[in-house]
Amino acid sequence: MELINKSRVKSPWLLHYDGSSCNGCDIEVLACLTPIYDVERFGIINTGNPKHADILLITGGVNKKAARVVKNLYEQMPEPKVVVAVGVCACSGGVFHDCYNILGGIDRVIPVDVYVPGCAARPEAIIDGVVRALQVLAAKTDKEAVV
Amino acid sequence: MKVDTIKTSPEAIVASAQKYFDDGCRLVAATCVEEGEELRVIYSFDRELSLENLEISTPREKAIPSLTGVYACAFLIENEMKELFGLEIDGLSLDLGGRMYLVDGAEPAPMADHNKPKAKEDEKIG
Amino acid sequence: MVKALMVVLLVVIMAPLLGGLLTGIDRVLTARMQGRVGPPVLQPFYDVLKLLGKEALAANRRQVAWALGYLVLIIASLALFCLGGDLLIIVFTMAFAAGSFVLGGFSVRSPYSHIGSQRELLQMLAYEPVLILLALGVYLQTGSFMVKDLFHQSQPLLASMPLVFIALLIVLTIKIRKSPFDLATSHHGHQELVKGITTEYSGPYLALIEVTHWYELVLLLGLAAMFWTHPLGAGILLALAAFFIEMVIDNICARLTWNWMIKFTWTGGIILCLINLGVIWVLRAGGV
Amino acid sequence: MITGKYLVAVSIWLPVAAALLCWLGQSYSLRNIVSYLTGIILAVCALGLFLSGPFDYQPGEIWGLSWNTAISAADFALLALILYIGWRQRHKLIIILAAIQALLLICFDFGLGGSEIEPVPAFAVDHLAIIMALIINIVGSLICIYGVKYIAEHEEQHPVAKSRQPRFMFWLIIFLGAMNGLVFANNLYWMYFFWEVTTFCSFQLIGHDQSDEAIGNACRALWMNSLGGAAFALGLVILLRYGGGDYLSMQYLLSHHTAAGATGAILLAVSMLVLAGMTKSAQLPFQSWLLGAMVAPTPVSALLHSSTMVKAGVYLILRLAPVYAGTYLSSMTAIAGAFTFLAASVLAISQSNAKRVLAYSTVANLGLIIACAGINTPTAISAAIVLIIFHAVSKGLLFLCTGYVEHEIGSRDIEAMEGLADRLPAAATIFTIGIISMFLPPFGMLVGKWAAIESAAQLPLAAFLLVLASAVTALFWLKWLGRMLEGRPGAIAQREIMDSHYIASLGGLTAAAVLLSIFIGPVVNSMVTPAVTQYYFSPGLEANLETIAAGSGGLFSVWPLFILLALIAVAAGFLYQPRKVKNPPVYLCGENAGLPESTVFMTTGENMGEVKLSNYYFTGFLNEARWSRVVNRVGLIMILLLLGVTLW
Amino acid sequence: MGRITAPFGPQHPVLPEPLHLNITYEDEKVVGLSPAIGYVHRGLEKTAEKKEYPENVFLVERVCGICSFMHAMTYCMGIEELMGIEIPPRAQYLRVFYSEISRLHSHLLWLGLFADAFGFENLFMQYWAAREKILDLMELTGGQRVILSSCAIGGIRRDLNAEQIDTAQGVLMQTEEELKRINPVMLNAYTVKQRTVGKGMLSREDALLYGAVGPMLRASGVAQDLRQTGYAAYRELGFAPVVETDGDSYARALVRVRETCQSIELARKALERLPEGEAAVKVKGNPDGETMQRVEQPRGELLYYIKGNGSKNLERLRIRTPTFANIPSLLKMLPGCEMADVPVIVLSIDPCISCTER
Repeated sequence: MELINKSRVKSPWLLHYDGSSCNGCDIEVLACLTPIYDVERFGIINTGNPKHADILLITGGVNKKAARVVKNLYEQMPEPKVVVAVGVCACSGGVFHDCYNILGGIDRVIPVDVYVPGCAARPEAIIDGVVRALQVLAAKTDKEAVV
Repeated sequence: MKVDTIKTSPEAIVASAQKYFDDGCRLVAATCVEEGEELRVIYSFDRELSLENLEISTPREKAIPSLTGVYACAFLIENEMKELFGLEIDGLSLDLGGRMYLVDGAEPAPMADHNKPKAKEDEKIG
Repeated sequence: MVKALMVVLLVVIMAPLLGGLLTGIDRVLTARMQGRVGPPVLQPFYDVLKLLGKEALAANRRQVAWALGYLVLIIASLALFCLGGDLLIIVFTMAFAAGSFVLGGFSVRSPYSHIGSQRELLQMLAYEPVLILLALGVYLQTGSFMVKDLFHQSQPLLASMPLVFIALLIVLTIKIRKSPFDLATSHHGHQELVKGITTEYSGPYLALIEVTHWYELVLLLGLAAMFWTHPLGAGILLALAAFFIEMVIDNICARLTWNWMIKFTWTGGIILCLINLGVIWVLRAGGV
Repeated sequence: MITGKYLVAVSIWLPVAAALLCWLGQSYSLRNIVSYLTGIILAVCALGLFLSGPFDYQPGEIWGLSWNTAISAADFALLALILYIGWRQRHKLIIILAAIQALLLICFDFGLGGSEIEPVPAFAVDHLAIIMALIINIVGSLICIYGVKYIAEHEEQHPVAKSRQPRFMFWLIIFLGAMNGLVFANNLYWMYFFWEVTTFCSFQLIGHDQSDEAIGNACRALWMNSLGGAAFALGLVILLRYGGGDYLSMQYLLSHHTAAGATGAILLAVSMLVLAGMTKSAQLPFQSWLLGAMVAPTPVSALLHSSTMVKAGVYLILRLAPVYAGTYLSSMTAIAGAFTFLAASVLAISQSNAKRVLAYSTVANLGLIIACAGINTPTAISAAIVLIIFHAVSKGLLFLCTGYVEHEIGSRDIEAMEGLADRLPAAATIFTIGIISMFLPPFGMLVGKWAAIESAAQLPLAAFLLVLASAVTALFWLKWLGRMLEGRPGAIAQREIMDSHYIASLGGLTAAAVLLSIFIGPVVNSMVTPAVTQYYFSPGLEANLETIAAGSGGLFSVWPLFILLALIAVAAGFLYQPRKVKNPPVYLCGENAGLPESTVFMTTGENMGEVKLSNYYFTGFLNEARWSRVVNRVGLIMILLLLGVTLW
Repeated sequence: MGRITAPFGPQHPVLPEPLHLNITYEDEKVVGLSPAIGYVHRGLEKTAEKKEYPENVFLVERVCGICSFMHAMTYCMGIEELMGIEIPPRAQYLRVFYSEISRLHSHLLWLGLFADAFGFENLFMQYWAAREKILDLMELTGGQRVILSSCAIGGIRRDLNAEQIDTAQGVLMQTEEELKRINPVMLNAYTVKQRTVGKGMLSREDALLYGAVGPMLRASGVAQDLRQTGYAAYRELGFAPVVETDGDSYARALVRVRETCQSIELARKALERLPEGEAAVKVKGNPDGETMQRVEQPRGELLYYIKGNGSKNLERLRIRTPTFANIPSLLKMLPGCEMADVPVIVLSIDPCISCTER
C-alpha cells in the first residue's frame, strides 16, 4: 500500500482538455512536454484518455457546450483524481467572464482542486500546479485510507 | 467613413454572387449588422487582393436566399448569421438548425439586440 | 520436472523485472534522443504500481478475462521458450495470447478499442508468417524445432540466417509497438485511435496489460538472442543491440498506416525470409 | 469377426430403414424418436467397431444374385435417375457427365473383364475406416437429432403447403448409411456406388427449399460431383484395364505399392481418384458447389461439412496416400492443397455471411488435410487424420450453433451477431469454444496444423503456403468472434432457453471438442497411430507420433495449457467482481449523451448519434468474384499439372 | 458491408483543440462526415460591443493565443483608419517584426503538431525546442511568452532598444541554422512523405469554391498573400508570396516551411532597416464609421469589420478568422481518406478553433 501511494505521486498521468480557451494556455501545456520543460522528468505523461488519467488539466473557461464534455471526461476518470484549472479563464472565466456563452470557471461544472493563474499561464506555473495537485492527490488517498 | 458597397436586393444576390464566382473571385465573408428593424448583410468578395462588397437589407423575419449553391463555403457563414442574428436563410446545403454554437435551451439570436430591451437595461445597471 | 518448475518460477518473477527495467531504459534513451532528460529508469514500475492502486473500471467480465488470458498465455510462451520448447508451439501460443488481447479489445462496444482490435489483427497477419518462417528456418538449419537444440549448434544462427534476423527486427517493431508500426494501442500518445485496444482498460486491468508487455518484450528479445547461442552473452548483446535499433527506428520514423505495414511485411519481410530459407535449403541439398 | 460383420450391416442398413420410417411415418414425434434411437445405435455400432478392430467382410448373395450384380444394377439405376434430373432441369452438363459415367460403367461391366473379375472383399474395415465411422455415426447422428427440431422450426418460418420435413429427414439419415458404406468399402466399385449415392443425397438436400437459387445450386453441386464421379469411373476402368481385377481392392492396391509408389497406368488411375476426391472436397476450382450449398437448411451444411460428403473426398485421397507416396503426384497434391488452404482462407476474410465464412474455412481446412496427404510422411498423415477428427467435431459444432443463432436472431450475418454474448450467452460461449478450437492451442486442430507445418518443412513451397494461410486464418476467426463478444458496459446477460435437441447436439459436440483435445494423447495412440502404422513403416515414426501424443519431446503437452485456460476463467471471476467494479460508459471523446445506452453521443446540430461498429471486410481490395476467378484459374492449372505430372 | 460510426473529438489526443467530427468509416475509409463546432464559442464579438474601444485591444488578443499579435494589429489598424491616425514608421517596421516572429512561432508550433499527427514524436520535440527560442525572444521584447500585448492603437506599446535588437538578430540567425537541420526531415524523410504526399488533395478550383485562405490556398497554387497589399511596412521590405501547386498536405507543409524562412528574413530585414523615432502616437477621440481590415495571419486572411458610432463603444465588431474560412474545405478533403489520415488532413489546415468560434 505504502509503495502504491508513493508511486502515485511519481506517476501522474494527465488528461488535457481545452475548455473555451484562447489557445494561449493550451500551447503552454503542450510546451511543458517539450525539451525545455520536459515534464516526463516527473513521470508525467499526457495520455489523452480519461480512463487512464489521474489529473484533469483544463484550460479556458467553460461554455455551455463544453460543460457537457468536461463533466463526461471527469466522470470517466477513475478515482483518485484531481482537477487543475490552468489559466485565469479556467479559474474564473477571465476576460470572457461576461460573454453570453460562457458559464465561468471550471468550478462551475466540476470540483477544482488546484487553480493556476496567468494569462497565459507559464509552463513553470503549470508544472507547479501539477506538483500541488499531486499533494492533493496524496492527501485524498490518505483520507480514503483512514476511512 | 463607410465601407464601399454595391447595394442589391436579396432576390438578386445569388445571381450577383454567381458572377463573382465566374470571375474567379473568392467569397471572403458575409457580415451581418443589425440596423434597427432591419438586418444588413455585407458580402465581401476578393478580386486580386481588393475587396468588393455587395450589400442587402432585409426585414428580420424575411428569409434571404443561400449562397451555398454558388460558394460551398458559405454554409458556415450563413449558419452563423442564422444562429447569432436570427436571420432566416433559404436553401442552406447543411443546416445546423441554429445549433452550431449554442446548446438547446440557450437564448436565441444572442448577437441581436433588437426586441430585447430587457437585456439592455440589465447591462446598463451592470 | 522440479527443474522445469524452478525455471518457470524464475521466469515468472524475473521477466517482468527485466522487462520493466528495459522499458524504463527505453523511455530514458528515447527522451535523450529527443533532447529531453526523460523519466527515472524505474518509471515503468511506478506507473504500474500506481495503476494497481487506482479504481477498477471495466465493461464486463469478458474484458478482464481476455486481458488476463493475454498475460497468462504470454507467460506460458515465455516459459516454453525458457524450457527450450518447440518454436512453432511458442509462436502459436503467442498467437493465442495476441488473440486474447484482441478479444479483450472487442469485448467492449467502444469504437476506439474495436478499431484497435481490428488493427491488432492486421498486425498479427503481418508478423505471424515471419515468425513461423523463422521457426522453419531454425528447423532447416538445425533439423529440429526445439529451442534447446540450438545450444548444440557450434555456429551462431545469425551467420546462416542474417536476413531472417532482419525480418525479425521488423516483427519486433510491430510487437513492441514502435513507430512506424505503433498502430493498435498507441504506445505513444496523440494518435487517431486514442489508446486503441487499451482505451477501455483502466487501473489494475491496465497494469495487467503493461506487465504483459514487459513479459512480451523479454520473450521477443529472447527470440533475438536465440540467433547467437554460443556464448549466450553474445546473444544477449545481440538482443540489446536489436532493442537499441528499435529505439532508433522509433525516433526516426513517422507512424505509417496498416496498408503499408501489410504490404511491407508481406513483401519485404517474407521475401527476406524466403531468400534466406531458400539459400539454406539449396546449400543443404547441395551439401547432402 | 462375426460381430463386426453385423455392425457393418447395421451401420449401412439401419439408416436406410430409419430414413424410410421417417418418410412414411410423417409424424414429428416419430422422427424424433427415430433420430435419437438411430443415433444411439449407430454410435454404439461405431464404438463396437472401434473395440473389435480391423477385419474384412464379403457379404453373401441376395435372392440368388451376387451383391456385385445388385450394386451394378443400382449404379445404373442411380445414373438413370441423375440423367432424368438433368433432362428435367435442362442442365446439359449433368446429362453429359451422367452419360459419360454410364458409358464408362458399361465399359467396366461388359467391355472389360466382365464376369472374369475376381471378386474382391467388398468391405475392409481398417483403422482409418473405423475413425471415419466414429465421426460419421457420432457427429452425424447428433446433427440428425438437431435436424429434427431445426427443420420443424424452419418450416414454421418458411411455411410450405405440404410438409417437407419427412423428406428432409429421409435424405439426412440415409446420408449416414451411404457414408458408412463408402468408408467401409474395399471394393472400389462398391465405393463408387456409395460415392454416387452421397452425391445424389447432397443434391436432394441442397435443393430442399425448392427456391430457384436452391435448385440452381443443387444442380451445380450435382454436375461438379458428377465430374468427380466420372473421374472415379475412369479411374476404375483404367485400373481394371491395366491392372486387373485385383486392383479393384483397396487393400491390394495399398499393400502392393507401399514402398516405392505406384507407376504408370496405376498412378494415372490413382490420380483420377485423387481428382474425384478433390471435387468432392470442394477444392479449388470446385469450391463453388460447397459455397452454393449454403442455401440449404443449416443441418445439411453441418452434415456436408463435418462428417459426410466433403470428408469422403479427403478420405479417399488420404486412403490412397501410400500408393502415390514419393511421386510427383504426391508433391503436386500437397501444393494444390496448400494453395487451396491459402486462397480459401483469404476469401473467407471478405465474407460477412457466417455460413460462407464457415464454408470457406472448410475448403481451407480440407486443403490443409490434402496437403498433409500429399506431404505423405507418417507425421503428415497422422496430422491429416487428427485434422479430420477435430475438424468434423468443431465444424459441426459451429454450423449447428450458427443455425441455432439464426433461428433466434433471424440472421446469419456476422454483423447481426454483435453483442451475442449478452443476448445469447450460451450460444456465444459455444461459439467461443468452437472458434478457438478451430485454430488455437491447445485444441486438436492446432495440434494437427502444428504437425502439418513441422512435416511440411520437407517441402518448402507447401510449407510456405501453409505458413501464410495459417496467419490469415486467425484474422477471419478472431474478427468474427470479436463481434459476438462485444458488450455495452455493465450490460447484464439475458437468460437463454435452449431446446433439448439443441442442448443434446450442441452440448455433445462442445464436450467432444474439449474432451477430445484434452485427451488427444490417448486419441492419437489408440486411433491415429494404428491407422498410420498400418501402411507406413519408416524409422523414426514412433518418435514422431509420440510428439503429438504426449508432447514430451516437443515440450508441448496440452494439459498445462488447459489448466491455464481454466485458471484464467476462474481468476477472472476474482479479478472482476461486479459489485466492486464500476462500468462507466465507453470513451466517446467526451460527447457521451448520458443515456443508459452508453454508446449514444451528441453530434452535429446537438442531435444524438449512435456508435455503429463493423468488422473490416476489405471489400475494395478483396473482391470475392474477382479473386475467385483468379484463384480458380490457378486451381485449375494445379489440377492440370497434377494430372500432367502423372502422365509424365 | 458494415460501417463504423464514431465521434472524432471534441476531446481527442490528436486534437489540441475541440473540434467534433462525426465520421462514418468503411473498413478504415472515411465515407461519411458531419462536423460540429461550438465548444469554444464565447460570444466575444458581443462582449466587444460592451467594452470601450481601447480595452478591446486586449480582448481581441484573446481571440486566439497563438496569433494574438495579428488580431491586435488588425484591430488597431481598423481603429486608426476610422480615426485617421497616421502611425510612425518605426511602429510600422516593429509591427512587421512582431508579425513575423508571431508567424514563425505559429508555423513552428504547427510543424510540431503536424509531425505529432502522423506519429513522429521526435520531430515534434525538435520543432518545439526550436520554437522555445522564439518564445524567449517574445518574452524578452514584449514581457510575455504567448500573449504579447505589444500592439496598441497608435503604434507599438514598448519600443525595442539596441541590445534587444541585437539579441533578436542573434536568435533569428540561430533559429535559421536550427531549421536548416530539422526541415530536411519534414520535407525528405520517406515515412513522412508516405503520410503527407497526396493526402487531402484540394485542387485550385476547389480551394476557391470552398473559400480556402492562407497557406491552404497558396499550396493549391493561388498566389495570394495579403502582405502583397503592403500594409505596415511590407511594401518597403519587399514581398513575394510562397506558392506550391500540388494542393496536398505535403505542399501545405512545404509552404509553411518556406514561410518560416521567409519570416526570419523579413523580421531580420525589418530590424535592420528599423527607422529611428517614436514607436507610438497619442490617441484622442472616438472612432466613427465603418471599415474592413484584412491582414495575413499565419493561418491566412484575417478580416475585421469595425463599426463605430462616435462613442467609446463600438456598434459592431466582426471577426472573420482564417480557420473559419478553411474548415469547409475539410468536408471536401476528408471523405475517401483513410482513418489514419484524418488527423493529418485536419491539422493540415492548421485549425485554430478558438479563432473560428470567438
